[in-house]
Amino acid sequence: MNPLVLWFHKLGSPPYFYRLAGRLLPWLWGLAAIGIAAGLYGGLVLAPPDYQQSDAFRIIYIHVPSAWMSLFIYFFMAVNGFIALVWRIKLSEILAMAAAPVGAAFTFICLATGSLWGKPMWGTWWTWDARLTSELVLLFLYLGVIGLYHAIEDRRQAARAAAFLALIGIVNLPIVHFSVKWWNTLHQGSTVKLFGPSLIDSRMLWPLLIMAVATKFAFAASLLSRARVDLLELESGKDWARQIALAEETSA
Amino acid sequence: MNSPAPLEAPALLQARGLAYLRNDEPIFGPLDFALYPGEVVLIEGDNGSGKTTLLKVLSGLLAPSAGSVLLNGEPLTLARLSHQVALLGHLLGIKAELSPLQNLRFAIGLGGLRPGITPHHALKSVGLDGYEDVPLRQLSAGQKKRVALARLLLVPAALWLLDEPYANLDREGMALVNRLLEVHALRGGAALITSHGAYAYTSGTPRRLQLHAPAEKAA
Amino acid sequence: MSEFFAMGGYGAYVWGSLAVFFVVLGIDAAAPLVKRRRVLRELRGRLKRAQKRNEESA
Amino acid sequence: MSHGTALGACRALIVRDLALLWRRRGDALNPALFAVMVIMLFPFALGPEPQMLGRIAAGTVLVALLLAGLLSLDALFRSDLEDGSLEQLVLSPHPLPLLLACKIAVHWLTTALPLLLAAPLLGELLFLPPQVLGTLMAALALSTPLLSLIGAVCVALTVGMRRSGMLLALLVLPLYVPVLIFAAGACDAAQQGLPVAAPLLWLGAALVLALVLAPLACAAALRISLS
Repeated sequence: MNPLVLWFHKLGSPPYFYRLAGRLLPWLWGLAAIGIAAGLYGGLVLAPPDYQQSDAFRIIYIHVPSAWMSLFIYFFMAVNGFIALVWRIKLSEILAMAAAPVGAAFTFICLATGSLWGKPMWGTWWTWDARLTSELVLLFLYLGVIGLYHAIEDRRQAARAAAFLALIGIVNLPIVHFSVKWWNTLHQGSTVKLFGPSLIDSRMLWPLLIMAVATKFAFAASLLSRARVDLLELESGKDWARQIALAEETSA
Repeated sequence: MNSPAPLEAPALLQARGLAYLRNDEPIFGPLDFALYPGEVVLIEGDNGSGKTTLLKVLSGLLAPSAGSVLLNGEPLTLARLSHQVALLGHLLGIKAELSPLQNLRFAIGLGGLRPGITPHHALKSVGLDGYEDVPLRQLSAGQKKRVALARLLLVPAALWLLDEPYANLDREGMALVNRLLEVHALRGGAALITSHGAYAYTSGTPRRLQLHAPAEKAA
Repeated sequence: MSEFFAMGGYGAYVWGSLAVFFVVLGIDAAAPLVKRRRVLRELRGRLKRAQKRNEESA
Repeated sequence: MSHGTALGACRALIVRDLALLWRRRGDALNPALFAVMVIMLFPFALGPEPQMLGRIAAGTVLVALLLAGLLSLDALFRSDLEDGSLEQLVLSPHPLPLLLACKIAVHWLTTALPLLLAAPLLGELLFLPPQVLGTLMAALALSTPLLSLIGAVCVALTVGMRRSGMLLALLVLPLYVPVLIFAAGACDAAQQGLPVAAPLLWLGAALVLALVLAPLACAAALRISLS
């Protein structure tokens, strides 16, 4: 068999995935920490202040990567949900459901920092700006997926139902974005742009890119550590899970 | 289990390595058995041995975790649910607000009608003539069960899957179930019925299929 | 140095955002660890109960 | 053997659901009653000035009807699940999406249509400007079936849960946002004397799409929930 296909089969085996994820985790957390430290140092210290927004613009180093992550994770969740529904792969169910809380966390960060940015820039904590409003709807979509997942008793059935909802959500998301944008022009909302044209200075740009990469690592680390635990819970009847439980006890 | 009497006709229903897992815990299986026209097979087992789940899998309501179900030699898939299976579950699938006649008409619309029988006939054969237009709400539990049995007579299904058909019935009602099963078997139909053993199909000696609750896995 | 912390008068907002970021990600990272302890504890409890049952029946 | 046709099955289903509703006809007016009561709260909260109420009338009626529809959604499969009819429906040899489409249609006819008929009255209570009424009715006629269709998919996902009310709202409302925006946008345009065709056409397009896709999605969701 093709070695790549073989590797995928192996990856689908819970104990193998559990061990592999366990070995990757320290590296992922480490890379995330280094990346976030470097990105924030570049963003908060090295980058010059924006000529319009002065130092307040530095919030973008958190706000914008979080916004990217909120969409990226939703997409990741939907793709895994699709795989889980079509091919009934257990690992995909688990990955999709493990991604949801991480995505909700980034969406929340994006909303909170957007609000913290809006206060000095627009003078209010909240504005019905198209981007923020879509992000709010996105948060509700995440909460719906998480809520549905936890409301159903059978774990695998719950994962399939929530994955289905995630797929409906991904159809809905562009429609929401489009409609909110249209609605925004209708009501002549605030027009202050978060991205000024000034964001071309490379000293401003590279920390943003580093943060974008670092948050991906943070997501991967959180995802794998969640998936590991969920797998352990789901497979608690199996031998390998018992051995881990017993090994932990003797070491603890 | 005993191998069935050698019959030339193809198996109406065949299960191969059939198993169902919930949360990775086995509910039943793996099971191998075949059901031929004219047979009534009794599924015995304690509470929690997966009788109801087995019927749901055989009807196509649940997808098996392993193995396959063949109906007349062809795989049973959701897309090709046939007119050949009728399921009578714990929930009877009848509306308390409607009359027996209304309920049966709906069942016919959904499942088709066996030739040579009318809803009135069916109600008569389950001993409910005179109750055609009484809302089910006013009938007893046993009478409701009889309405559900009348549905089986009407739809053209060759395979009956009956979950605890004797529950809620008096002695006369149980005899009625047996009579219906006999007629159905003579007509070339087949039936799988579950029972936890209190009262069972008595005419002839039906084949039995024993389900055991899966052993506690911690052993 | 204090100028750096003041962030041109926007210190509360910038450092507030940073705090939100780290607090939320911290909770996100801690949640699976807490759940892991609970899952393992339950699993061990189940194993102990099964063992006890086995000894009794033996 | 007479196996019956898919059309026959649809007819049987519609006849049965209508007969059931006739038996419970007292409940049919509840959503409309709820909408009237919600509308009644607004003058108390905002004061009775006709000008102010007239400005928010269309949007308020839309939201009240949306919430009333949400309230009645829960009942879509509830009784069928409880008495086992839903299993029989899923086991029927006829295409499940088609049967579900019939069920949703009956549900719309009996819950949303009374609301639709009550809408002019509700508008009158809030001093809805007369030139908006036509647009409001058109927007409601297009958006209420859309809401029923989208809602049915989410109900199918939560079917079988005992306390699904709050969760259902969480699942449904984000999906309702675009519908509400376009319906309210049309009314807003009418109020300002602008052309209303564009948002109404968007709603119409969405309705056509939902008519095709929602029953399919609903059937898939139901199969997941019943497994």
